[in-house]
Amino acid sequence: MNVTRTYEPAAPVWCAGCGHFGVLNALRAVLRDLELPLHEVFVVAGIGCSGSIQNYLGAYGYHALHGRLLPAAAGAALANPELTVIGAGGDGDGYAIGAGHLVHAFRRNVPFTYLLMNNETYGLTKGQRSPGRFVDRDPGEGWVDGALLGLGIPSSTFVARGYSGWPEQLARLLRAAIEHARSGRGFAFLEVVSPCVTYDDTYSRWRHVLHDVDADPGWDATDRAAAFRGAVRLAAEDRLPAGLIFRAPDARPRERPAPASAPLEGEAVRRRLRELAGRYLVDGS
Amino acid sequence: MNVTRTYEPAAPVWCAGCGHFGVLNALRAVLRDLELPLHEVFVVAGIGCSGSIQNYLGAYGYHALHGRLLPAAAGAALANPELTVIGAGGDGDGYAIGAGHLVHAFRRNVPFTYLLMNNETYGLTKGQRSPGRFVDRDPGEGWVDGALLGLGIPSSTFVARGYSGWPEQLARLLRAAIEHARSGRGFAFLEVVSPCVTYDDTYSRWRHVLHDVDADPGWDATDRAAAFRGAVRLAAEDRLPAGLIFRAPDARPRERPAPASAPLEGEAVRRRLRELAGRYLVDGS
Amino acid sequence: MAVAERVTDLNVMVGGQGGDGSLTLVGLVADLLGRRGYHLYESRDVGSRIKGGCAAGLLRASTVPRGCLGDRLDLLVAFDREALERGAPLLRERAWVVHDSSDGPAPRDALPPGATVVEAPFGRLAVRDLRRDLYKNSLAFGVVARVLGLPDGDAEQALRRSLRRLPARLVEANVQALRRGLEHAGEAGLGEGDGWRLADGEAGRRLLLSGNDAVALGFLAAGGRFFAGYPITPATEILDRLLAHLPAFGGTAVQCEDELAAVNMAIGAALTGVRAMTASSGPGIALMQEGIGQLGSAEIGVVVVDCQRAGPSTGMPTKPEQSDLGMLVHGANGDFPRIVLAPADPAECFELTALAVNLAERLQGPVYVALDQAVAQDAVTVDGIDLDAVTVERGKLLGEADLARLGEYRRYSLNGDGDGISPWAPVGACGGCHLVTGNEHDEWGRVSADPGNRVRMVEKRLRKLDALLPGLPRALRAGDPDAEVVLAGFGMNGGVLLEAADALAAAGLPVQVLRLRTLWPVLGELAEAAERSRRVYLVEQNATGQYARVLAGAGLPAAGLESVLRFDGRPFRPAELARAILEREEARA
Amino acid sequence: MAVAERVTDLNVMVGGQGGDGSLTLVGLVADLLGRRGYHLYESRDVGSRIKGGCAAGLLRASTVPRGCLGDRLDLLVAFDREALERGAPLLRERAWVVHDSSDGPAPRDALPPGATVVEAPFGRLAVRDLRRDLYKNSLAFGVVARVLGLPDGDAEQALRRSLRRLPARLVEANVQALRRGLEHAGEAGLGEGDGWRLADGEAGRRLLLSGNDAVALGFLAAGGRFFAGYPITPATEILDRLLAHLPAFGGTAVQCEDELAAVNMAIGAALTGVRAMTASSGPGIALMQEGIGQLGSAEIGVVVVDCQRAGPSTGMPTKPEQSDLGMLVHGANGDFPRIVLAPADPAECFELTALAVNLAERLQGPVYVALDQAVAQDAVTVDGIDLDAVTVERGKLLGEADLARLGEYRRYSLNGDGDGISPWAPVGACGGCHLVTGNEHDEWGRVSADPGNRVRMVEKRLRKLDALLPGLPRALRAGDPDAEVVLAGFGMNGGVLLEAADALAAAGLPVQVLRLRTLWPVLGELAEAAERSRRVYLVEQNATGQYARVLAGAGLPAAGLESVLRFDGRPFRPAELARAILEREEARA
Ligand SMILES: Cc1ncc(C[n+]2csc(CCOP(=O)(O)OP(=O)(O)O)c2C)c(N)n1
Ligand SMILES: Cc1ncc(C[n+]2csc(CCOP(=O)(O)OP(=O)(O)O)c2C)c(N)n1
Ligand code: SF4
Ligand code: SF4
Ligand SMILES: [Mg+2]
Ligand SMILES: [Mg+2]
Repeated sequence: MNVTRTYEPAAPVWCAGCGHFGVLNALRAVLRDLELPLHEVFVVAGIGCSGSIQNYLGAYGYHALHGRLLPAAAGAALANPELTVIGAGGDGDGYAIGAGHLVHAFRRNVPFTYLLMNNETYGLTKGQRSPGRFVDRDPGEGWVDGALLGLGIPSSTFVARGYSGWPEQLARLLRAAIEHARSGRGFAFLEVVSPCVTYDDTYSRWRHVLHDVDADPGWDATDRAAAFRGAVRLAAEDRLPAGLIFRAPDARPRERPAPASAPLEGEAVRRRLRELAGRYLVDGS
Repeated sequence: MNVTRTYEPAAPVWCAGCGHFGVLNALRAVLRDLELPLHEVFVVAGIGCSGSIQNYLGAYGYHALHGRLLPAAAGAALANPELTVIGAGGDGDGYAIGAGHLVHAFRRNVPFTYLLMNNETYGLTKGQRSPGRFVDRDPGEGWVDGALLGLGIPSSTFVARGYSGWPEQLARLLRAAIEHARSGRGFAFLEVVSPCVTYDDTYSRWRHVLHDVDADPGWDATDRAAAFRGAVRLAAEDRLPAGLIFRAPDARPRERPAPASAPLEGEAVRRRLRELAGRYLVDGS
Repeated sequence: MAVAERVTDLNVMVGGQGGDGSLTLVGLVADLLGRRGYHLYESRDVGSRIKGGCAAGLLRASTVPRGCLGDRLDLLVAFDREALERGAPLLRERAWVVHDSSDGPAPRDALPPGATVVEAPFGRLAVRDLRRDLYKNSLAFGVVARVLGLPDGDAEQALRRSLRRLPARLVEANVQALRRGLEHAGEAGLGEGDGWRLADGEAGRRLLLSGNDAVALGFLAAGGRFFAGYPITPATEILDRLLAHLPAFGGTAVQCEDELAAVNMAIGAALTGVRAMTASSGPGIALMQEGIGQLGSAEIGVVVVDCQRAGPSTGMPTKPEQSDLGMLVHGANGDFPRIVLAPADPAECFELTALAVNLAERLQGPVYVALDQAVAQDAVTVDGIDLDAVTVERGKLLGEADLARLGEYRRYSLNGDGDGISPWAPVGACGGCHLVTGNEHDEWGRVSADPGNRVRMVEKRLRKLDALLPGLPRALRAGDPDAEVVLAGFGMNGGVLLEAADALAAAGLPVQVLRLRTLWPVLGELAEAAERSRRVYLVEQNATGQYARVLAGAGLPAAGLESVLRFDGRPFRPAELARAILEREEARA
Repeated sequence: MAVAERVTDLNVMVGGQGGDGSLTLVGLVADLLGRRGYHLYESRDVGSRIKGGCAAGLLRASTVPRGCLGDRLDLLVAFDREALERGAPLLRERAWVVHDSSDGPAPRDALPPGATVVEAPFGRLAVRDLRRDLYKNSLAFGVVARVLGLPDGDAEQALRRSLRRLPARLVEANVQALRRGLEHAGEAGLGEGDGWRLADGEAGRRLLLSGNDAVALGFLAAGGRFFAGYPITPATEILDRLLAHLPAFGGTAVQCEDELAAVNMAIGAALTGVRAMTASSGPGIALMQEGIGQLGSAEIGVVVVDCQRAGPSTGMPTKPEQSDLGMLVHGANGDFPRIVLAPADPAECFELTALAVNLAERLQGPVYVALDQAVAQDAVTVDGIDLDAVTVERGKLLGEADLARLGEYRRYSLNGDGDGISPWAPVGACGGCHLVTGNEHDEWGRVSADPGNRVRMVEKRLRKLDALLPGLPRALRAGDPDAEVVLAGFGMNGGVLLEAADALAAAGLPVQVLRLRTLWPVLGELAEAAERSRRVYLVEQNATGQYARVLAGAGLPAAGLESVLRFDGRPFRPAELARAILEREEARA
């Protein structure tokens, strides 16, 4: 283990009471529990208040472009499957500008974890409504529910929602998500309700909005359609499911190439190159 | 009615047998049946083989950027609610590069029709797989099912699938979609299975894949969760629902401003401007 | 206490941690001085985070209008050590310093010997006596009001005005804090009527607004009725304002899912004949490049506002820069015409945005309004806004009656007036059905790759700019018209140039000032100035002299043009710029 | 029949409707002549649709290598009237025309009087006797083989080779068609061994590949192991090839959901130390601009291939242009360093792509490889590809052992070797943990807006290019080194310049040829040439002289530089270019 001195994790720049602290605490706890060496952890963050979480851990951190953390994280996970890649960003980042990539992250099911820190607002740009807003939403604007969206992509394998006010469940879900991804089963989506105390302080409301499905014996998290029906029913009562909403029972670890350890040169590479070039020979077969 | 001579609708550039002909025929038939004056119809097309359909009608046509027909169509529909706006594009256009806008079209529910001509391939760029591929899909790639996706956006109001090989149902669905949008109820999504005979000729297969839900008395198109369950069950048998999959029973026509008829100048405008400027007065209120 | 000093040009800085109210305190001072007829220039120096981090409000109040911050601070209110350290180097000899001594007194050696320091543990007092840190602003305001030499009653009124939307309980608590502050000032020997003797301001009904506010107003005034945007610093206020105000004008503003949606929604709206605009900053404008090329190719008029910030990429979101110029002038694939305007203050933001709306429809193409963070977000007093000067010019728009008179209608007609601009019918007009496409097309709008048609269409599109040249805003000139040295610039440097010119003249170097307002197409004003003078200094807020490069690319001989660049995220102060010029001139002498 | 003519440089065009097999027929001729040692240049003239529309295959086969199509056609195979009309003006006096007379005979007056015309109702015969329109190609091939003067057996072998993957039944049907074609030729008086007498070619084991094929190979050879792309004409083949071939090298290629995903996936991969590339054409590159700025700001090395097509916007997807240069050089917000290379043929596509992979990691920033549709998609024979010349240079990459030796590691260290390039650790390396961001940052990668740090970081980034200058590919020179007139260009005009120079020399105007290979940074080769010569003609495939503008922006004096522009979607033929130059020179004389 190298003892090179690297950057000092910074102190969070968040407002006191910001929900994002809960996410950070859970992440710290789970990384500690899993005993992952920090240099094998890669946190890919979005742009937003949420998008500074990578600075507080001491691992490798990348501050992606706004809305592009998913392709960046997928690129890293595909390039080096040994890494524990954790995407983390806001609801503006993931549900607005990043919605297309979210669809395809579910579809492609590349194994990494995505923590979507949903404070229902654009924190860093000072409190505009986000499409992820559920509490006090404008019916004329509709809303995006990442869990329902995930269920609606047939190849999704892990869909969960936590709440920064429920730290114990949150840590459990996060650990399950990271393990799902690390085992190669696929993309693990964990939305965390993480209120913005400055622009949209909804803390007092969530206890009543969230229904803990982990504690609900009637919730079958192995049945996509049942989970969907459960969520639709809750929504009709202005409520949302929290907990492990769905985990595909048939998700299997999948072998993937590891470009990061592929040889760049050498005889074998040469041979393959020559063979390939040979296909263009004018008088070749 | 002006009798100004305008452009001559072109002859389709599609390969003989292309599924897109079925879509064009349905569109022609429905526009004729609805007796809409052509100058009130605005067809916003994508880029792709599909994205030439606007050239064959004689109405107003816009060839949007690849993947951007949805925002362009929404902009037109919001600017002039009198228009009958019909978006039409491919599966590459709508499910790959345009997926983010599709999520938000469902969410925002701006009233216009979207015909997604799904040939499961990138026709114009010569046959790459598209994320909309269902038949012969690569399980490692997953797939996007626009109907399931639409059901997964809580504020969606109209989700249907037709097949260019079933012209009668297709015309019926298209008419229902256009009427849904024209009545101001919202965004009407109609995926049309429209095989590409040149790069992915699946014609022989669809009869067995599609389940006609319009003819299925057990299908409740007013129940989002039931429709979802139905589609998930069909998918488990490698089948897809065709017909009116879901129409929100509570979708109501919504009043919207009409920027296209808002005055640009005049005394009333002046007054409002003066009032607005007054708010910045240093010694104002 | 010091003898009352007469002031006509006041520079105030209030600094602390982000979110602790420094900006509110500056607002109170601005309100007081604005009502006395002072011209105001308000700015912020903040980080890209919501709370914490050093954050300062800056105010210049002067009896004559000044388009920028001044050189030296007259009053520094520092809520913490960092603010003190940042403000200290700018203090003038006889400045006042109001310092929050909660963490100890200010170290005097960093301050000018002639400065008067008032210490008070505002933060501690606020928490101890009033139970909330935020009250420290009202406390400090008491001291500041005394330094300004204003009647205590005026201060209380100002405070009440600023809090009028809060519950009475909170208002009274703040007023109580203000009174404690006044008391404290008294204890420190600063009685009512002590402090400065403020000169009379200029009477006048002025507006205090930011460039972004003015862009929104200009758009509304010019009949803009559709706006699509996505939040981004420092352009967000345009979206905010138009979301609030467009409905009253029968229009619609949309907060989109991203910038791609924004520009493409604007396209959809513009096609129906609704005047449309979008706004963003560098990263968002980069995303819009494909859409902007579409405006060029398909000939669709949309206004695109770029509130530039320090780049590259996410860069420094709250800091000004003028470093998107290469992208605005040369960005997107292929060749197409575009216009880039650069306003320098809110009055011009209003005027040029309104003009841009007209130009976009006349050009049938993209018209950029290029602000920078300072122009966009600094709030400046303007002497009213001239609604009468705004006209609605729709270019070659065809109504249904016009179409009825035509035998046939071709959207991209080549045989127009020779200016390349084809008459256009909005979608929905009876008799105007046509095809619009960003592919190369024939006159009817049908996709075509015919080589002859291609050449005609490219030339037609490029020719369009010529017809619009006469209507493009010319550079403004000031300073000594016969001077051999020209000081040129645009945007945030507008006011700085003028004041630096005064300073240079005073130092024996008369200069001519040329403030550009049309950046593209290049109007040749700088080339002309370069020809007639010994040297042109082109001041830009970027690292590579992007606009100098644009000019050279357009054929301006490089000889005689010298770039003066700044890219540390801070605006030039006039004296800094004057000094830089003097040094260069001396080095050459 | 005409007396056998000896040919050394053959230009063939086969035209019909898209999808009817013209390109297959050209491929057969190419195969036959390639095996005889001819150098080949194969091109397509097609529309952006799958079937229908005029589509032509073009082939030049010559005994010496030629990097472009020739001036005149020796053989035109026209399956319809449109193809005949397109090809006729290019026919040389003694050309052969093979015409499908299904819809009537060719009108002779459009053809040169000396041309020999072979008429046959190929389409009708194919449908009548063989029940499929596509057989007309094999029919026509019979006639063509006789025109070429080749043994019938060779033709049959070539046909069998090209169809080897089809079911035997289809192969035999085609062979039958070929035989019918040979018979028909015989009936028309063209027996075996009649037609041309082909000169011997040059022996050698050559590859026939397109620029896109070569880009993919170059990437693989340089150790590129991650590719992310999205289909777009004319760049799609790079994606196709790498999807097919990367797995065998342990790498991964991804067909992304869009270009934004493509560039950002490449970023994610590159951060882990995997050599990464993306490719697109103008519209997609426009979408990538924000990501490319991120490469500049966060210092991430990724290769970006732009296969340029006619713009603006969607433009003409299948037509070549060099009109993204302004975007490549000046696009995206803010100031950051980048490199733009421009290969002119497949051999160079291989070489420069491999180099770009090294440069990207050495620069830690974006390196563009700028092709155009012609360079990207035209297939050309090259004399093998030099795998030995490819080295893997990883710049200041740190391994874990290196990191272990360091006391501390700062990703954006300023105190490196003074070249602005900081040593970098790939994500995953023990001891190298760091933060990467596109915001302005300090040495550790922590977000910072400190003005002093800002200036240091901007300057550090811009300085990086200097260190790489010596390794950038220099211009290639040809022609008369003492000539007073210089013919300069790049990309698709590479071969044309050489041949036009020969023509000009023959016409009494000796010229020097300068073919640029590094477009940015500007290496000064053109400036030098301009200084030493009377006039430089810079040939570009765009409407506004984009590269001339780039050069002027970089300080090249405009005097003496003249743009020769073409933007109709067609390549220059050598004689056309020579004529254009002669006219200009004469106009000045
Ligand atoms: C392309 C682009 N558009 C817009 C922005 C401005 N921007 C910065 S953060 C942000 C949204 C923040 O909201 P969210 O993702 O929910 O994060 P939060 O701050 O709420 O944690 C936006 C729009 C940007 N940086 N880049
Ligand atoms: C930004 C951008 N990327 C890529 C392309 C190239 N392109 C043209 S059509 C197309 C996809 C066509 O597939 P689809 O949308 O399914 O339509 P189809 O041809 O199958 O009807 C693509 C990728 C483009 N025009 N613009
Ligand atoms: S503004 Fe909201 S989201 Fe941002 S740090 Fe503060 S509380 Fe958290
Ligand atoms: S390629 Fe496929 S999608 Fe395109 S026109 Fe032909 S059959 Fe239709
Ligand atoms: Mg948020
Ligand atoms: Mg398709």
